[in-house]
Amino acid sequence: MDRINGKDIDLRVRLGGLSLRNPVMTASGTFGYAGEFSHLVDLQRLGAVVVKGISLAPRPGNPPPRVVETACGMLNAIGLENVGLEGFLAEKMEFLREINSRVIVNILGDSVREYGLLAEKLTGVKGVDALEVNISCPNVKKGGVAFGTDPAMAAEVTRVVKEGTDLPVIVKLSPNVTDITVMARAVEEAGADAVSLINTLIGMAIDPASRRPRLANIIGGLSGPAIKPVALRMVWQAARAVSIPVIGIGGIATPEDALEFLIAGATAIQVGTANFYQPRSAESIIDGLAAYLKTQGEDSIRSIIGTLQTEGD
Amino acid sequence: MDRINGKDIDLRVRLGGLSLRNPVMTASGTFGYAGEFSHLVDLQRLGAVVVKGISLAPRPGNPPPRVVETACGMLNAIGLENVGLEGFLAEKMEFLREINSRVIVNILGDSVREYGLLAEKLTGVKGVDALEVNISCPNVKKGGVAFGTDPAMAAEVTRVVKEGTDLPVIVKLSPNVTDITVMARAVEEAGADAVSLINTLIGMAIDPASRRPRLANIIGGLSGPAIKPVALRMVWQAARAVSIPVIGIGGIATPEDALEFLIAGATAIQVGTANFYQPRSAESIIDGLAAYLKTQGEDSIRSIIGTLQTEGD
Amino acid sequence: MPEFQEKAPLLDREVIADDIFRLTLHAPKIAAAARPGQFVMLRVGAGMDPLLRRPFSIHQIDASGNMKILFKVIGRGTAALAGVSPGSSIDCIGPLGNGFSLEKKGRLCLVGGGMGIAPLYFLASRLLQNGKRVDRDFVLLGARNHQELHIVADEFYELGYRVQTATDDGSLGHHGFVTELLDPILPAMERVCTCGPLAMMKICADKAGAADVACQVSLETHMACGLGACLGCAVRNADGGYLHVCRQGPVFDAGEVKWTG
Amino acid sequence: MPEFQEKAPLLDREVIADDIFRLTLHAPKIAAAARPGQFVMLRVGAGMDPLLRRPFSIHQIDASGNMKILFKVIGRGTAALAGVSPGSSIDCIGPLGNGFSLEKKGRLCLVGGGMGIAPLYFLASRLLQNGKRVDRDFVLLGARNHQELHIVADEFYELGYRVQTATDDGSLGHHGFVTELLDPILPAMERVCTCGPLAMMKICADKAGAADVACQVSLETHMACGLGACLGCAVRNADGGYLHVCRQGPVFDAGEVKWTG
Ligand SMILES: Cc1cc2nc3c(=O)[nH]c(=O)nc-3n(C[C@H](O)[C@H](O)[C@H](O)COP(=O)(O)OP(=O)(O)OC[C@H]3O[C@@H](n4cnc5c(N)ncnc54)[C@H](O)[C@@H]3O)c2cc1C
Ligand SMILES: Cc1cc2nc3c(=O)[nH]c(=O)nc-3n(C[C@H](O)[C@H](O)[C@H](O)COP(=O)(O)OP(=O)(O)OC[C@H]3O[C@@H](n4cnc5c(N)ncnc54)[C@H](O)[C@@H]3O)c2cc1C
Ligand SMILES: Cc1cc2nc3c(=O)[nH]c(=O)nc-3n(C[C@H](O)[C@H](O)[C@H](O)COP(=O)(O)O)c2cc1C
Ligand SMILES: Cc1cc2nc3c(=O)[nH]c(=O)nc-3n(C[C@H](O)[C@H](O)[C@H](O)COP(=O)(O)O)c2cc1C
Ligand code: FES
Ligand code: FES
Repeated sequence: MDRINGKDIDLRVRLGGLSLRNPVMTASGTFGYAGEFSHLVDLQRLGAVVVKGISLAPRPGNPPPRVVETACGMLNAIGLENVGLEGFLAEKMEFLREINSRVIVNILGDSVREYGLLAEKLTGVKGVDALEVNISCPNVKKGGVAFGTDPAMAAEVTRVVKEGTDLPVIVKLSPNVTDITVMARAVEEAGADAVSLINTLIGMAIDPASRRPRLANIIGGLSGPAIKPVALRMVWQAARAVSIPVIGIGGIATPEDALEFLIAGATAIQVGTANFYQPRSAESIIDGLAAYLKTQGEDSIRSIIGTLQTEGD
Repeated sequence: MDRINGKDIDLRVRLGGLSLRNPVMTASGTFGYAGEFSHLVDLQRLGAVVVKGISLAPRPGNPPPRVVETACGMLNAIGLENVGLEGFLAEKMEFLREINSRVIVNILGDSVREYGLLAEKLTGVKGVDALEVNISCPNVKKGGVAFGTDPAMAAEVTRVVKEGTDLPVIVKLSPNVTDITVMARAVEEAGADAVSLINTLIGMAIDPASRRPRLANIIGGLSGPAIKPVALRMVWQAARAVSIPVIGIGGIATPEDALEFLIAGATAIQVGTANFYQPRSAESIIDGLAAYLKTQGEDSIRSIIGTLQTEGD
Repeated sequence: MPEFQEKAPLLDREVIADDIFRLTLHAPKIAAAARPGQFVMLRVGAGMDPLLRRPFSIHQIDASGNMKILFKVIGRGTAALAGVSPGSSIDCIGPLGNGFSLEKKGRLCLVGGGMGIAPLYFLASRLLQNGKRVDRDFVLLGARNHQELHIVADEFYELGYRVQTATDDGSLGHHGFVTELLDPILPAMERVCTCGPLAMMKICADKAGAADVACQVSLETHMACGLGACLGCAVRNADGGYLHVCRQGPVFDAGEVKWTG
Repeated sequence: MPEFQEKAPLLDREVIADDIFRLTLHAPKIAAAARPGQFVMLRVGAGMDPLLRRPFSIHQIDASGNMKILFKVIGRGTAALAGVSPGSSIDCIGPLGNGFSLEKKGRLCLVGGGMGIAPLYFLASRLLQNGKRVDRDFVLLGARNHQELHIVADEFYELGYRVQTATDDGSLGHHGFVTELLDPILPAMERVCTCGPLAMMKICADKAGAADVACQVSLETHMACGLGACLGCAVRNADGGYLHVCRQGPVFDAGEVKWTG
């Protein structure tokens, strides 16, 4: 139960085997390993924290510049810099175990085998509540793109991860595809417990004065409010295509944004870029969801999910 | 030559058989049939006007609401409302012949045959300088989407249009695909004289209070500055994949925006949504391109096209 | 009917109620060309968000090229507009749309609800200027409360119209709907012009229809351009087709419109 | 090192030059925790565009919880910031980053160029507060012209430092690069702290290196979060890896940084 004037407003949701105290998570790569926000955000209020994508070996990431602001959005080409699995377990898990929130580990690999190994090694680690499989990051030339845009490869990764773990497995989809429902169904059939979407759209920016790309990597991932309409459309399509829970991501910054995704059929949502410019976004969304339920005369957030009215005129 | 302090700054570009006094056009559906802007814009300064998409028979369009504002963008689901070919020829062409600018007619059909008929009937019409084939509009369930996302169908439409006309044929691509280069190459091989991209991304918005979609059509096309990074990336990819000219479209509102596309490899650009909120955008872009050339010490816009520097660090 | 784009200096900003403001803009070209019922598209804020212009009725025009708009804060655009301080300029496009009939003959009743009163004042004053006899014409104005209404109601009164008011809270005039004031008056009228919430205009249209009185209504709808280019401002017409509010309207004969809901 | 988020009332806004402004913000928590060289992330504008916060060095702190920032208008964010009027509040997160060494021993030379002078003032005043002897320490300040520099240069002078200036147009002090002032001074120094354009800091670093004088530099880079979360603020380190400016910096020993270009 969420604390709001002591009212019994029930924000709990269930993602396959994973129950959350509310549907508001922080998105991978936008909330570090949670400690970065510990002075600004009441971490234990969050439905879950999804940590920065972890690979087997540490990765240095891309050369700078890595970020650039765009109209109501930003491009990033971080290049999946991360401390690597061992570093993560040694340096980050201790803190994460203490935050009294669900911890979902986002994993990425260059090969199916790496995904499988990551899943195995994270299984049984105290404090890890679920895995989110990043098959969609556009920044690394090797692997990333192909897994996320080819349904067969996405299914293969899903299967191998599922074989390697008994943790709930969320597969995170790339929006850079012709038909998101094909991808969603492919990973559902391969055993995914949930899908999350969207990862970033691939974009680019150029500095006319120097005639150089603004990102050293040339292209990068577009995130923020600019992409919300695309994300919402894909979530709505995916939610109608699969029967596993869908987690909505993309430009969510306010309670109204979150509600759009829940109404479209998302069981939970993730706040990404908004953490950067307004670290308390997730908390204010949690408050706003509870307030909305009151005005709608509902007592459970679950009665909002997927209630889009499309009939009539 | 463009008029700027009498300087010999050469903004002319060539799209296959079509020469333009400058690379700045207005995008289909955002500039009506030009007359709507005649009191606000000096039409004869424009490189070209692309008129609202024309179908064989008039179309009433979608029920309202048809437009909704989003973060740095807008969604539209006009539903390809248009006066139809006969109405266009009878009511609109006379004015368009007088504007002393290139006129490109955007065409759309429900079948390959309709595209072919439109091409035939527009050929030889005085004042029509080129055709732009809209295979990408996401608003009409019948046809639209499939042509724009299936390379074989896109090629088929292109071939039939080319057979029906000796006008330069520009094929307008949809961004809602996994790999834009596949589409660009398919229509190039089928004979397109140029490609233009991007049409709108498919998006959606919901009103949480009513739990209804904000567009009666549920989904609509996202345009405006929000989509510029995606458009620019696709234009860059397409320009490297094909050898026909590429026309850049998507969120262009300022000279800097236009330059990004030209530097990325576009031979010309189209201004869309910006016409709505700043009708003089195209004119100010033309002025800005000339001014940029001066600061760069170049005298022709053609020496800017495709000059993105990606080597080194 | 040419339209103009002007960077109009903001000369005055009146706070009518907590969330209602009246701006005086110096827009001489637009003011000179404007007819009652027409509107302007204003660019609010400097950045790309909010992106689109916002439509506002032309509320008052004076001989020195000034134009007033009267508006309520609804969302981000109107909030930004309310924050503009005198001395700055606002980018305006107008005058747009068709406008009300300026017929001088016959008794007329203007019915305005909420911000729908804005264009009616311009209509009322232009009719007077044009030499219409207005002392037997009615102006019925509805709002939430006294604060929202009294300033503009007085201005109508000063023109010489018979002004009646209705408020939701009874703090000025009739306690109830403005349309309830229509019944005793309607039989003597030849025309009704109304602007305000759709439900209110529908009641006006129904009553006028039943009494066989002509009725013009001014519609609102989301607009991307205001120029007839985007085709975004469609509303259904009586025959199942569409009307485009920005060019064919915003003023329509009540019979042209499909009244749903 | 906790950081805080405060809605800081804007108490004062000074126009230093056409495009340079100094804001006084009441941000007591940030001010109390701040160390010289640290920065704040400010939210500029209310809407979603510009989207990201902007980083600014903490320029001055006083005992009543006020914090000054000194900035130049570069683009949309700083333009919006320059337009904020006293009485409004600005959403601040800070203090962020590591900060300069507060070593009291040894002679010190501060070298600031352009807006790089901002954090150096906080450093200079804090060192004095901490009891450092500063009358043999130098402050070398460079800018485009007199107007940009003279107010802040005077403030350094009042602290008791030996202040030398250089301007591009010769309107104040040395006509030329500020780094040219370094040569005669450097041999007597134990440490150099510099902030300003990269090219300027590189020259400082090179000269300091050649003279075997310790050198701290404060780097700028695009930042999405300032909190260590986005990993967007990477710069190359001397070993070919990356440094994260927001958490590991913005202040680095010159030797840690890879100096390109
Ligand atoms: C012809 C015409 C004349 C108008 N005259 C007036 C007037 O004189 N005074 C006044 O207070 N209001 C008037 N309106 C309504 C006014 O345009 C809206 O209140 C305003 O656009 C809301 O903008 P926002 O950013 O504050 O709201 P938001 O809800 O944030 O706006 C989001 C989008 O919805 C559109 N929108 C929201 N509400 C309306 C609405 N009621 N009508 C049309 N578009 C809307 C906005 O233009 C914008 O594109 C008029 C509308 C039209 C069509
Ligand atoms: C640690 C740190 C301290 C700084 N302290 C000061 C200071 O005290 N005074 C001052 O005037 N400036 C300072 N800057 C630079 C200042 O942050 C930029 O000038 C400002 O962000 C430009 O924003 P804009 O919207 O006006 O420019 P735009 O060019 O429109 O900004 C677009 C994007 O680029 C980023 N950006 C542009 N220039 C810079 C830059 N030089 N450094 C970092 N990001 C940039 C913006 O933050 C934004 O994300 C500092 C930068 C950093 C990293
Ligand atoms: C700087 C940055 C880093 C990211 N890193 C990751 C990552 O490591 N793994 C991942 O699955 N998604 C990553 N993402 C994608 C986000 O989790 C999210 O899917 C995307 O940003 C869209 O949501 P938003 O618009 O709310 O930011 C990253 C996004 C940003 C902006
Ligand atoms: C209201 C509206 C109507 C449009 N109608 C058409 C159309 O009829 N044919 C077409 O090919 N594209 C149409 N488009 C797409 C634009 O031409 C353009 O490709 C797209 O809006 C992206 O550019 P922008 O971001 O500059 O608007 C329309 C766009 C808008 C916003
Ligand atoms: S608002 Fe664009 S056509 Fe009417
Ligand atoms: S700015 Fe985000 S990690 Fe440094």
